[in-house]
Amino acid sequence: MTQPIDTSIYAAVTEAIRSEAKRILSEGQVSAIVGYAVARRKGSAQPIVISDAADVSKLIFTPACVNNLSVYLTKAKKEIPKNGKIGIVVKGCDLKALVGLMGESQLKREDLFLIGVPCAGVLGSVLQPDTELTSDTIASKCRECGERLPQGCDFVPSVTLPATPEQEQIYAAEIARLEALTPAERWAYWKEQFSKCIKCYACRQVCPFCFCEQCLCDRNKPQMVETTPRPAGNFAWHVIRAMHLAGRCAGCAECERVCPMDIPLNLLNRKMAKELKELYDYEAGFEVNDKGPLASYDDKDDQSFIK
Amino acid sequence: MSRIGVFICHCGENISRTVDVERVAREVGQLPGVAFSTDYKYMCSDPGQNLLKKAIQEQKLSHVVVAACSPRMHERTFRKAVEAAGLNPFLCEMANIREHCSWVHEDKEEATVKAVEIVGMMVERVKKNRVLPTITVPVTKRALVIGGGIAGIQAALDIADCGHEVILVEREPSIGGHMAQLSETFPTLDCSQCIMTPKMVDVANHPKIKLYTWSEIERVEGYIGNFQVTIKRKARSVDEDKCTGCGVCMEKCPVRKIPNKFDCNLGMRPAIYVPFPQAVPNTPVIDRENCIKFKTGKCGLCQKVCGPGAVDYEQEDILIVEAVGAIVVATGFDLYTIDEKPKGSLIKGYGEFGHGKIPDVVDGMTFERLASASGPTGGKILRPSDGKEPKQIVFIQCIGSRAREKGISYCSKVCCMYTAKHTMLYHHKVHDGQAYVFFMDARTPGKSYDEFWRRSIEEEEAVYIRGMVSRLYQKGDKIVVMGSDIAVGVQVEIEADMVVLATAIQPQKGADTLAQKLGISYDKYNFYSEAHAKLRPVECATAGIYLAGACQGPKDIPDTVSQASAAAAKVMTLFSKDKLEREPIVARVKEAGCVGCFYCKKVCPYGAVEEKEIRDRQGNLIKVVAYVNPGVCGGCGTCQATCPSKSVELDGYTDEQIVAMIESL
Amino acid sequence: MQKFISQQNLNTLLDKLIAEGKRVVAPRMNAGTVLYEPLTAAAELVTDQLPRRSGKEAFFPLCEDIMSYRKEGQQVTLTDIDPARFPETVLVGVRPCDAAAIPVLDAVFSWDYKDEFFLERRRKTTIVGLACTQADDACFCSAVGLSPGEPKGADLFLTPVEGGGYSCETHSDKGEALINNHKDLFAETNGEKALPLAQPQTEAFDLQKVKAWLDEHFENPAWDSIATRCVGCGACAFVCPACHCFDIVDEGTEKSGKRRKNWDACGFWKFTHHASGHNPRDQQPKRYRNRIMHKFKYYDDKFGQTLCTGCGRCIRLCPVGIDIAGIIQEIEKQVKVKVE
Amino acid sequence: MHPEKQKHAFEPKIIAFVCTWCTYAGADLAGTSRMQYPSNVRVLKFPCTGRIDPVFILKAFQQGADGVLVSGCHPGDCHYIAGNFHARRRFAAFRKLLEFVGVDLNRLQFSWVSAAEGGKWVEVVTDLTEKVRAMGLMTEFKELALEEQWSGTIDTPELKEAYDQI
Repeated sequence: MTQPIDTSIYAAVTEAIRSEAKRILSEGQVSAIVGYAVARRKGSAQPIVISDAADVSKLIFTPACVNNLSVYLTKAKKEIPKNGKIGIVVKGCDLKALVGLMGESQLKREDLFLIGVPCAGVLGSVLQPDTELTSDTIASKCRECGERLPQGCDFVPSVTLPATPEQEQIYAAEIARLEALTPAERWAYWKEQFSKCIKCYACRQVCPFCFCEQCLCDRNKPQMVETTPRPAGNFAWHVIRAMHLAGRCAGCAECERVCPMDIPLNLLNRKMAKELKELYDYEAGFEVNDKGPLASYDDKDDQSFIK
Repeated sequence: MSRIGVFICHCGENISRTVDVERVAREVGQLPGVAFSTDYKYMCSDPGQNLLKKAIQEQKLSHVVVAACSPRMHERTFRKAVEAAGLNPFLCEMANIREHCSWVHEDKEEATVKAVEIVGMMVERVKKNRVLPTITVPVTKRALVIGGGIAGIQAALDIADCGHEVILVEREPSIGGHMAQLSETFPTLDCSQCIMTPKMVDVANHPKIKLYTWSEIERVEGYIGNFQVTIKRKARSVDEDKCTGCGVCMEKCPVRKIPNKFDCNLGMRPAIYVPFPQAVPNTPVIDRENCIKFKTGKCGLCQKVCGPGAVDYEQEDILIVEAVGAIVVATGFDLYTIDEKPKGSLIKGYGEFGHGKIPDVVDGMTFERLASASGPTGGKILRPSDGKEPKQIVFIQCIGSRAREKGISYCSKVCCMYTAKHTMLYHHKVHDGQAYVFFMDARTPGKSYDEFWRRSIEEEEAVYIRGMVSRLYQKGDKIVVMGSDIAVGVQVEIEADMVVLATAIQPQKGADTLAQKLGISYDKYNFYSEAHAKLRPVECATAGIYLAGACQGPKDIPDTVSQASAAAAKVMTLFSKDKLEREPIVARVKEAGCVGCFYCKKVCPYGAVEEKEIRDRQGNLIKVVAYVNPGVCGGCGTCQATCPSKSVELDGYTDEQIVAMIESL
Repeated sequence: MQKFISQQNLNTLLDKLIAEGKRVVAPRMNAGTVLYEPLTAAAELVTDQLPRRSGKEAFFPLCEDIMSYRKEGQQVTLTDIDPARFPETVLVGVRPCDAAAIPVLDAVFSWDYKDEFFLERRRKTTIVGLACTQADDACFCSAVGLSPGEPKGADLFLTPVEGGGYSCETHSDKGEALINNHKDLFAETNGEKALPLAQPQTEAFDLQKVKAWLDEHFENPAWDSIATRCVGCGACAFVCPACHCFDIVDEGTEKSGKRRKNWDACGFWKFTHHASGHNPRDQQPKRYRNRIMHKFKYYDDKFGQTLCTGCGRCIRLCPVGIDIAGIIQEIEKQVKVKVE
Repeated sequence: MHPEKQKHAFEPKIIAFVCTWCTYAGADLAGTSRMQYPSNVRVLKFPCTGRIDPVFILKAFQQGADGVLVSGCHPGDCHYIAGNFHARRRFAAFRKLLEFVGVDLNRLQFSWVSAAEGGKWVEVVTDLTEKVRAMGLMTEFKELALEEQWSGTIDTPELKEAYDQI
């Protein structure tokens, strides 16, 4: 049954973001702020970088503010000024990516001014941004969100988060469904999904952790992955990407949202997160500077799969 | 286009019996890039090698594949031959068609097909091989020895006797370590001081040894052959150059009642002191925490009485930097403190044995000081509580050791022997006394060790009770020790005058901090890890750092001295050449692609990855990338498998080479 | 020629074509996504959604082999692809924005180099267009001189009529041939009333003025504000009916492999990356500028046409909400400001 | 002298990635001891299992391997201290991923084989070969490699035949 999601606080959140942005820009605390702004289509929002206090009225927070803005602070994005402290508007899920980036020497906490957003959820798709946020249209990641109120930010608007209705955890259910299939059935499922891939690399480009200057898949000596968007190359690309994100991806699900071919990419990432949680009791995005489960070991690690 | 030469060896009949070598030579001769292929009876023989060299020159070969035995057998042989013919040795690969093919298959057709594929795979690999120059690293022929116990002293003397300068750093005011505290040593019962002090003096007088006591390692930078070590010389408050060691200051010091750590707190010392009379250097140090001058600003007596004017209250800690090429770590051990449960430690205490509560329950080292002629009782065994001679004494072994439930599962190795020694010393000094020993089992491997242990029972009348003590409590001036004799199956109760606990050996406090400064690994107990338990027992995985003595694991004196000399020999091996040559199988960073996530650094077992700044011509920082120090890299390649963008590459095992092999199959 | 075909007869037509061995490509559902793909049965046809990718794929595949090589011993064998072997294709249910792009692409593929891979497929394909009855606020065909009922590019154009079925209008010999070969399935028109067509909301652009501004403003700070947020993926180019850049790659092993022609996108950093390491379009705004320039200036300079048909796919699918229609509107505003 | 070798209709292609210090040496020992095992395996030598990139496993399957073996030093025996510990985690995760996308894990074997375990090498290789032989050809990746986007397919039997040989 469709249930409405209460987003009435977003107006107050928007106001609070604007006044804090104005303060830190005019006081010179930050050189620029990465946030969300209104766009042309009805109900839509888009990322924006402002560096003038006069522009703060452009900033908003609405259910269409889906982007994980932390991608703009990675080294892959050279367009954002890196001089001085940068302000950034972050939802709880986005903050986990920032924490990961700090642990991977990509960002320093002292270079950031974090404007945390109390978040009741955002849309799963903004193909039609003028959509009401309900238990049907909310992003799958928001259904299992445990970080509606970001922790450790420099500023968080003081509003009370409304209670959100209990929602079905789509990823967990879908992973369980796939796990119950035979290998051949799973193969068929993913083959169908991956075959749609057109190698537009939107998944890679929006991913905060795909910050490599030269992606493994862009290298040709040797060619590790076929670059042609054929089923074989697509399969290899998505498997390798999931492996590279294992233990790092904190589940912003941007890859899945932006995929023009609707490939359920975050399912792979959630599956890996689930396995690493089970194997090594590790969850990404909570601690800076830890080595991560695949850069560390314990001599007692499970090896029941090794003969 | 490559001009690859392929040489198929018959290995007598070892290969040719099951592999049709002519056919292999013919078929691989058809592979793209192969310019020459032949087979020969014994490729490793002189004529075989000459055939190879001649072909390289006459056929102008660019790469070579020798299909023969395992590369573990003859790779070096053929690479040398290739080098002699003017090619870089790393342009030669071996295809293993003996151990992995002819010897394990019987069917000639199958084995031949497999051999063709194996050779084909190596042909594709060798095409991607690059010229690798041998890596040379300059060597500073000076050594640092950390720790001035018997291990450090032995290593320092051996290296210095070879003519190399040694920096010996000791944290305490004097060298000597634990061995200087011992009374007699097993299994010969020679006096520890008598054999130890001459060596200490040798160190002090050695022209090649620079001794820094009352000093600690602050920072270690660099790598094998080229370390820069920052040493903190703590303020001694006495000028070592001026002091003559006359001792007047110590006599006049008004503070006299400070428990002396060297005597396990049984004896007392003044605030300006040397820990023991034979100390090296014989220069006192002021204990600033207890000195009236430092506490109140008054007194200053020692300075007034010092003839040479050596006492200097203004002295400060200073940092000095020494360049060395090798480091010997000999930080030794500490005894398990049984009444303490260090916070966060995985080791639980042994409060139930009364240590720290019952004054006459002492540890083995305290007993050594009581038995020592230079100790606080002048060698008389007297109870700490009332100074009476104990007539019944109980020794309990394995306190801490081999007790998994208490957090230590290892055996401390020396306790069986020193307890046997203690019973003898006791019997020699208290003729009418009786010694009891509770033990799990007696471990006496070592020359004359078991004879020694038996003597303590058979001649020196010690009563050994196999079993563990369950309870121990003070009753009047006696200590009641209750335990079980599992050999007989009865409960035992002894009213003892004194109890001696053989407490476990642990690494020195702060061993982990020092390891982190050195970049060496350590186990969960903080014992330092050797590179290989069997074959590289004195080397750390970190090149240029060596281990001696109990810092690596519990050891007795002979083992410690042997290991110290072995470590010295390793240092001397390193110092025997001006430059260190190493196989160029090392990781290299492709800086253009590196984004500085430092996953490589996180997984490198050798600490070989450093951070390097890339700047433009104006000096602006562009980015920070990884840099692999070729002197330190061990060549495992874990960094490359971990690097998301493959911006670090292990020479000799590049992705290109491996993918070429996979694609050939 | 004007005819009528019922929905049922359209289905029969498609099934017949399939049975004849023709490749019938039309919008169909593939794992939850509507794409132009070969139908196995007419029932798969989806008419109420705009496919995610455009119809250009029928002529300019996502990837295609153009040659193969094989090494045996010292011998190297090369095999060329013979375009004569491409299958006869009927492309059905093509939206006006997709169909209109195809004649635009003809210009570039038959320019100084005749791309037989494109042209042969073009010759062998009949395009059946379909008018739109729905539009969203990303649609802007009407702003670039087209409309939801525009038959440009279609050989046969279908308009849904009240009570079901379509009125059919031929626009080429191919279209007429399709009807003539299946006469029994088409009826004469009988005053059927077309369903109301969609009405995209975006006002028509003054493309000449936009081009005039682009002519003058290769360097302009506006590019930064437009495209700083571009993340450099190829989604916009790959879903676009008019983008046609491709990359030629050799893929395979030492022994054998293929030379392939793959879609490329000017948004990728690698697009202009030189072997030397230098990249003349070293920042994302410069790459995005090229996309706008190519669509509204360069293509016009060279072929007198605009390389955008207003399908709105790039607007809907841009991960960061870059809105090409909005950008053109902003440029128009700039022009007006200048005039005033 | 030897029993007649059984001929099989299908001989799987097995690719083994092994470390040089333990498993490669163990395989050498099997040879020195003249032990016998199926000839299907092709051994690729690495300095350490820590060097083995999951991509190689994928590549091996894509290149037509029916079974893949990854083998290195027992825990604690690594010549490079910890390479095999890192590998253990990496492959624990990677196999879960492969399983999730539908690769039958019976085709992927991991083992620790020391330099002294020639017998174990023989056992591991023989078991994997027999298991994979019973499973038959690994068709998934091979079929995938032949699949084209519909728009790129060519309707020419002669060319298709030529391609199928590639």
